Amino acid sequence: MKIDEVYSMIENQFNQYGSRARQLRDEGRKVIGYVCSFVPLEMITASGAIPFRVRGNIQEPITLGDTLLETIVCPYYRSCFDLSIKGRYEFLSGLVIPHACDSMVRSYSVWSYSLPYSYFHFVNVPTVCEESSFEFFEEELKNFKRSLERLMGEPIEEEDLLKAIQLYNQNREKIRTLYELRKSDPPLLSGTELMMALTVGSGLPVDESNVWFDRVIKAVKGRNASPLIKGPRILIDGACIDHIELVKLVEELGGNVVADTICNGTRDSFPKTEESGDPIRALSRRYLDKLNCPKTYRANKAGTFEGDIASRFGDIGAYAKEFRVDGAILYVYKYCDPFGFEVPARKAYYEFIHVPMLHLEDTYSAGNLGQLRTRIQAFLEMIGG
Amino acid sequence: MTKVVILKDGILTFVIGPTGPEQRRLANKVMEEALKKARLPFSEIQYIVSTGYGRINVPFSDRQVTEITCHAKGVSYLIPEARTIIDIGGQDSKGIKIDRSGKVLDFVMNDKCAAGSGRFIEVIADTLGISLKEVGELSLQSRHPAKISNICTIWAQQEVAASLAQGVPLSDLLAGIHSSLAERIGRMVSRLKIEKEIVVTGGGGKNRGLLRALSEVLGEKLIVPEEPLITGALGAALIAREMVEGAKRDKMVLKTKERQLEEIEIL
Amino acid sequence: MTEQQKEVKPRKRMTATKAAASIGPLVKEFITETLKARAEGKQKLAYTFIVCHHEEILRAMDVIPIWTENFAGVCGAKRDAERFLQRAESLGLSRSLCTYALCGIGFDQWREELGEMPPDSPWGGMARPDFMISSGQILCDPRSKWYQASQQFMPDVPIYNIDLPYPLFQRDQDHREVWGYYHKYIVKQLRGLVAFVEEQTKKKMDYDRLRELVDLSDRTWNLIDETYRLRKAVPCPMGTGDAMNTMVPICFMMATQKAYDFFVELKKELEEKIARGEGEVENEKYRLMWGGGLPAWYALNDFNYFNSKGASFPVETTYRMVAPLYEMDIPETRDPIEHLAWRWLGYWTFWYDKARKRPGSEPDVERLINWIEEYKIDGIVMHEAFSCRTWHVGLIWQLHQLGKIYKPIPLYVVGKDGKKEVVMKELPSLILESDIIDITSYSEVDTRNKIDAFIETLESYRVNRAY
Amino acid sequence: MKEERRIYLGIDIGSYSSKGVCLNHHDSLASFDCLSRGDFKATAEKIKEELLLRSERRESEISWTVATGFGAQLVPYAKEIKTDILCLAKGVASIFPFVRTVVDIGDLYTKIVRIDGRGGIHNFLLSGKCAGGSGRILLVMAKVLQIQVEEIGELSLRSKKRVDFHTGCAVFSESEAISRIAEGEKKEDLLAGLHRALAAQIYSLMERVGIEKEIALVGGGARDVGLVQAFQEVSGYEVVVPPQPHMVAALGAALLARENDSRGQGSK
Repeated sequence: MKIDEVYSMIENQFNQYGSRARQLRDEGRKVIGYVCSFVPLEMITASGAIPFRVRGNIQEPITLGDTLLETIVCPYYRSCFDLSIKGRYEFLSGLVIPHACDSMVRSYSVWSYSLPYSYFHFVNVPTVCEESSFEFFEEELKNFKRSLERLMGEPIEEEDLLKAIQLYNQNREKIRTLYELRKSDPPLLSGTELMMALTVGSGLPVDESNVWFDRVIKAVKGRNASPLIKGPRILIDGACIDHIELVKLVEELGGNVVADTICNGTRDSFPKTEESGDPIRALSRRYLDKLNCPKTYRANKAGTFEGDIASRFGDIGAYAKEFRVDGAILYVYKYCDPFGFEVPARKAYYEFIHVPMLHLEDTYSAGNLGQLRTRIQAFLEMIGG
Repeated sequence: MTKVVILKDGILTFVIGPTGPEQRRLANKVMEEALKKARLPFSEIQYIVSTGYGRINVPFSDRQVTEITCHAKGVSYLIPEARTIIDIGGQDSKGIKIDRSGKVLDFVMNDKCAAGSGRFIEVIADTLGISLKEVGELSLQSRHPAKISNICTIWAQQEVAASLAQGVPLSDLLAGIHSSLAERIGRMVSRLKIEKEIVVTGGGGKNRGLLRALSEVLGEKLIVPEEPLITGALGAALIAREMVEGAKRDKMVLKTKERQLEEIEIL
Repeated sequence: MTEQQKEVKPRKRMTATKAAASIGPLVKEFITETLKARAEGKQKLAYTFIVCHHEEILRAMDVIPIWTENFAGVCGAKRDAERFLQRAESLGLSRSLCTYALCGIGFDQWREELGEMPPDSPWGGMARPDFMISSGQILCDPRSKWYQASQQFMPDVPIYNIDLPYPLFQRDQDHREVWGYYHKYIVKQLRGLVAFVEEQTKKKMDYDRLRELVDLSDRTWNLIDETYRLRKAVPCPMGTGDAMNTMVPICFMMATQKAYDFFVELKKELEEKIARGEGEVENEKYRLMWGGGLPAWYALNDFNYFNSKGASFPVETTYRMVAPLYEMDIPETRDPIEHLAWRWLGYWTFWYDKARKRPGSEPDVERLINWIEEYKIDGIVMHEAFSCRTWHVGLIWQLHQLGKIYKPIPLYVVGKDGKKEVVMKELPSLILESDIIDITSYSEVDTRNKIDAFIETLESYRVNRAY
Repeated sequence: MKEERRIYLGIDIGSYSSKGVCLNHHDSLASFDCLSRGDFKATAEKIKEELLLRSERRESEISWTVATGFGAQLVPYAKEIKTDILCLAKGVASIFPFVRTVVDIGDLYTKIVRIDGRGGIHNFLLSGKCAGGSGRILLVMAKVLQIQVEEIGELSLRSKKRVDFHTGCAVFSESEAISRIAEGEKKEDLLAGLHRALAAQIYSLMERVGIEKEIALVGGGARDVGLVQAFQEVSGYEVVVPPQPHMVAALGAALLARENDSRGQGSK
C-alpha cells in the first residue's frame, strides 16, 4: 500500500483515538460510551452529551477482563471490557449498552458493577419487527430519553432531537460519499484508510465528525492515483470489526477491500432516519427496521429458502453488484450467536449470487493473524485465477 | 521438513531435508543438495516459488505461494482425478477441494491446536520412544483401541504415559491416538462436501495406521501419491514453470532474485 | 461421513426419590406420543422452547409441543449427540454455539435429507413439526436463531417468533416505572401467537379452557414452590441430582394435570422422608448449592459422586423456573393472556426489590444469599458450559460480588505473628467446566479431581470453623 | 515401634518430574526428585529406595505414606491418596504460615490455592482446557532454543527489548518461537516475552479466585527466576518462593502422612 500524505493524515488521527473525547471531558462536557450500532446516538447528542464508541484492541492480550468475564463471551466484547476495566476509557461519564446479543445482555451487570462510571443504561431493543415492536421500542426510547434528561439535568426538546437527526443523516451521507470513492478500480480510497477514517469519526462529536469526513473526502478526491495495486475486489461481511488488521492484511496480500456489511460500516452508516414527523417514531423505525442485523428476526415471507435469504441478505448482493466485488470474506467471531447461526444460510446465499466466499472464525487476538494470513492469501490465489 | 523439487519436463530431482528453527539456512542447504543431485548450476534455475509455513524465509525465492494452492497443483498433476486433498503435516492439517484443472474451489485448515495436526502423533510417538515409521504399523495390530479422552496434545501425552504404566497395550494406545486424530481431521474436512478421489498428502500419508483410521471415519477409500511429502514443492515448481511459460508467451521478462546461496547463522 | 461410535453408557444414576426415578419413562412416553401423533396426523405438532409461558395456549389449542431442547438433552444423556453435532459442524456451524441448537439442527438436516428418522435415533427421534415457535427474549439468542437455521432444511414449516422481553435490573430504576409498556407488548405478542396457532390449526381459541389451564399451572407453580421448600430440611431429602429429573414436569408438562399430580406425589414422598429423618445421603456432612449453570447431561453421575463424599444439594438456581405467585405483586386480572404476561414479568423481576435494598447486591447474587441462609449452605458449585452464554455468563462475577458483600463464615487462621486469629470468610466455591451435551469437552478424571479438592476445602472449613 | 523410629513418606508423582520427602516425628530426614519418564510405578519405587537410602532407614520403619500428583494412583505402597491442592496448602503453610495465596506452576496445569496458615484450603482454581497456560511451555521453549530449562530464567533477565509472544497451544508455541527466531529475534527477548505472556495468564487466573497477600510461587515454574520476576511486574505483588519450590507438594504429603498416622486413620 502506498503511504502518501492522505494516508498519514488519516492514520495520525486514528492513532489519537479518544484524545478529543478526553479533551472535551476536561472542558466539562459529559462523554457517554456505547457499544454496538443499536444505541440511538441522536438521543445522546440531543441531550448535550457526546457519544463515544468503546473499542477493543486486538493487539492487547485480554488479562484483567478475564478475571470477571467468562471466556465464552464474544472475544471482541471481552476486549472492550478488558480495556474499560483497565481504565483506558476513564474519561467516560457513563455507558449505554443495547440488547444486541447474549454477550451484551448477560454481562450487563458485570459492566455496571465493575466500572466506575456514574451512569449506565440498557436499551432493550425488540427481537422481532412488528407494529407492536415499534410501539414498544418508542416507549423504550422515551425511557432512554428520560434517563438522559435525569443525567444532564435538562429536558431534551423535540427540536434538539430533530437537529441531531439531521446531523447524523449528514454524517451518513458523507460516509456514503467515501464509499463512492472506492468504486474506481483500483479504488481511490483503500479499505484500511476507510476503516481508520470511520473509526476517527466515531470518536468525535457528530458536528466535528462531519468536518472530519469533509476533510477526508477533499483529500482523497485530490488524489491522482489509487494507493493500492489493482487486485481482487473484496467485500467484508460480518459484525462489528473495530480493528483494521483484517482489512490491512487483505490489502497487504494484494486484495482491494471495496465494500462491507459490518456494523461500524454500511450496516450502521447507510440507513438514514426520517426527518419529518415524530422524531422518536422515526428513530424507532430506523434502528429497529433499517439496521439489518441478524439479531432482529424477520419472518420468512417467501415460504422458500431462496426467497428467505434473498430478503435477509439482499444488501450483500446489492453491494456486491454496486462495488463490483470479486469475492467476500465472512468474518465471524467465535461465540457470536447472531452471526454464527447464519453461516450456513450466508454460505448458500453467496453460492446463489455466484460470489466466492471465505469464512473466517476469529478470536480477536493478534496471535491469530498469522493463521488468517495463509487462509486469506490462499483465498486470493483461489479467486485471482 | 524442507523439500525441494526441480522441474524440467518432468520431475528432475527432489530432496527432502530436515526442518528446524533455522529455516533460512536449511532452505539454502537443501537447495544446494538438490542442485548437486541434479548436477545443475544454480544459474540454470529459471524461476523459484517457495511455499509452506516458512515460505517467507526462503532468501532466494522469486515468489511466495501458499501451500494450499501448491498442493492443489501438485496433486492434480500426479493424480488428475483427485477432487479432495487432505494434507496432514506437522504444522497443520488441511482439506482442499479442487477441480480437474487443479484449481482450488474451497479449503479448510486447522492450525490453532496441535491436536488436529500430524504433530499430535509425533509428540506421542516421541514420549513412547517409538519412531514415526513404526507407530502406524503398531497401531494396526490393536484389538481394542483405547479411548483417548484428552484433546490437548500434552494432556493426551500424559494420559497415554499413564495408561501405558497401567498396562494398556501399546498398540491399543496408538490405535486410540490415530482414531482420535482421524476423527478430528474428519470433522474438519466434512465441512467441505467431500468428493472422490480423495488424496492424502504430507507426513500423514506415510502413516498406514492413520490412513486406515481416517478412511474408516470418512467411509471412503483414500489415495496416497508415491511421495506424499513433495506435492507442495512440486506444485510450487509447476507454478514457477507456468509463470516462465506465461512470460515467454507475453514476451515479458520475469524479475528473479540473484541466484546465490548464502550461509546464514541464526542460532 | 460415517456414524460415530456411541460413547460407553455410564452407570445408571441413582435417584433419592421414587418420583425422580419415574421421570425417564415419562420423557420417553411424551417423545413417543409426538411420534404417534405425527403418524396419525390428527393433532398439530410444534417445535418450541421451555420458559416461554405459552404452554397454556398450546395445550388449550390441542397443539403437541416438541421440546427441542429436551431432545438435545436426551441425546446428550444417552451420549449420542456427537454425530448430530458433527453434522451441524459440517454445515459450517461453529462448536462454540449452543450445542443444543447444533444437535437439533444437525438432526433436522439429517432427517430432512433422508426423508425419515436418522439411523437408530434416540428414543425414535424428533418428529417433523407442523410449525415452530421460537422466542426472542433478552434471555437467549439461539431461541431466536435456531429454528431460522433449521428452516433452511424445511422451508415449508412456518415460524412464529414471540418477543418476550423483561426489564433488566437497573439499580437506579424501579422496574414498575417501565413494566406497563412491557406488559402491553407481551400481551400483543401472546395474542399474536394465539392468532398464528388459530390459523395453523384452523380452530378458535376456547378462552374458558385457556383460563382453566392458566389456573392449573398457577396452582402447579405454587405447589412446586412448596414442595421444593421442603428440601430445606436437615438432612436434605432430595438433591439437585434428582431435581435435574423433576425439572421435566416443570419445563415440559406445565398446564397439565399430570404435572400437578406429579408434585402432589413428590411432596408426599418428601414429607414422609423428612418424618423418617431420611436424607439424600447417609450422613450429610456438607450442604451445597448448585449456584449456576445447566448440568452436563452425560455426567449426572457426578452428583452421585458428590453424594458419596457426604455432600448433598438441597437447592439449585437452575430449572427453578417457578416462583410463588402469592409473593409476586402483580395486578389481578381474569384475562388469561394478560395474566400470563404479568406472571412472566413477575417471575423475572422476582428478586429485584430485595436486591435493590442490599448495597452491592444484584438479583442473581441476592438469590444466592437468600438461599445460602434458607438452606444452610456450606459451599457453592457452578458449571460453566462453554457453548451457552445464556446461563453461563456472569457466574464468576456473581461469586466475586457475593464474596465482596457477604462473608458468613468465621474461621481460625494463623496471622503474620504466628498467633491464631478469627477472620470472616466467603463460602468456598467450585466452578466445573465442560458442556451441556458436548462430551468432548468433559474429562471425568479432571472433574472428579476437582471435586475431591473441593471436598477437602469444605473439610478444612469444618475443622477450622471458629464458632 | 517407638515413635522416633517411625518415618513418614510424601510422594508426588508429577507428569514431568516426581518428588519424595521423608519425615520422622519432628523433622525432615531426606528428599529426592527425578524425572518421571513414563513408568510411574518404577519411578515411585525408585523414590522410596532413594529416600530410605538417604535417611538411612529401613522399609519396615515406614509408618504411613501419602501419595499425590498426576500419577498418585500408581504408587503401590501408598496408604492414602490426597489431591495436590491439599498437599500444596499443607506444604506451603508449614514453610510460610503467613501465605494466603499459593500459585503452583506445574507441568500440566497452573493451580491457584487460597489457604489459611494451618494448611486449610479456602478456595482453589485450576487452569483451563489445555496445557496452554501451564509450565510445559517452558520445557518446549528450552527444546526449541536448544538450551537447558534451568538456563531460561537467567537468560531472559538479560533481555533488553521484550518481544510480544502470544501463547496459545503449548506445542505450537514452538512454531511461533521458530518464526520469531527466523525473523531474527534474540532468544532472551523471546523468553522475556514468553514469561510476560505466561505471567499475565497466571495473574488473571489468580484474580478469578481473588488474591490475598502474601503470595507464594511454587512448582517447577517457580524455579524460573525470569517468570517469577515477570509475575511480580505483571501482578504488582511481591511474592515469596521457597528454597525448593518444586518439592512443596511432596512435603505437604509427608506432613499429611504424619498427621493421619497419629490420627490413626485406616488405610485406603
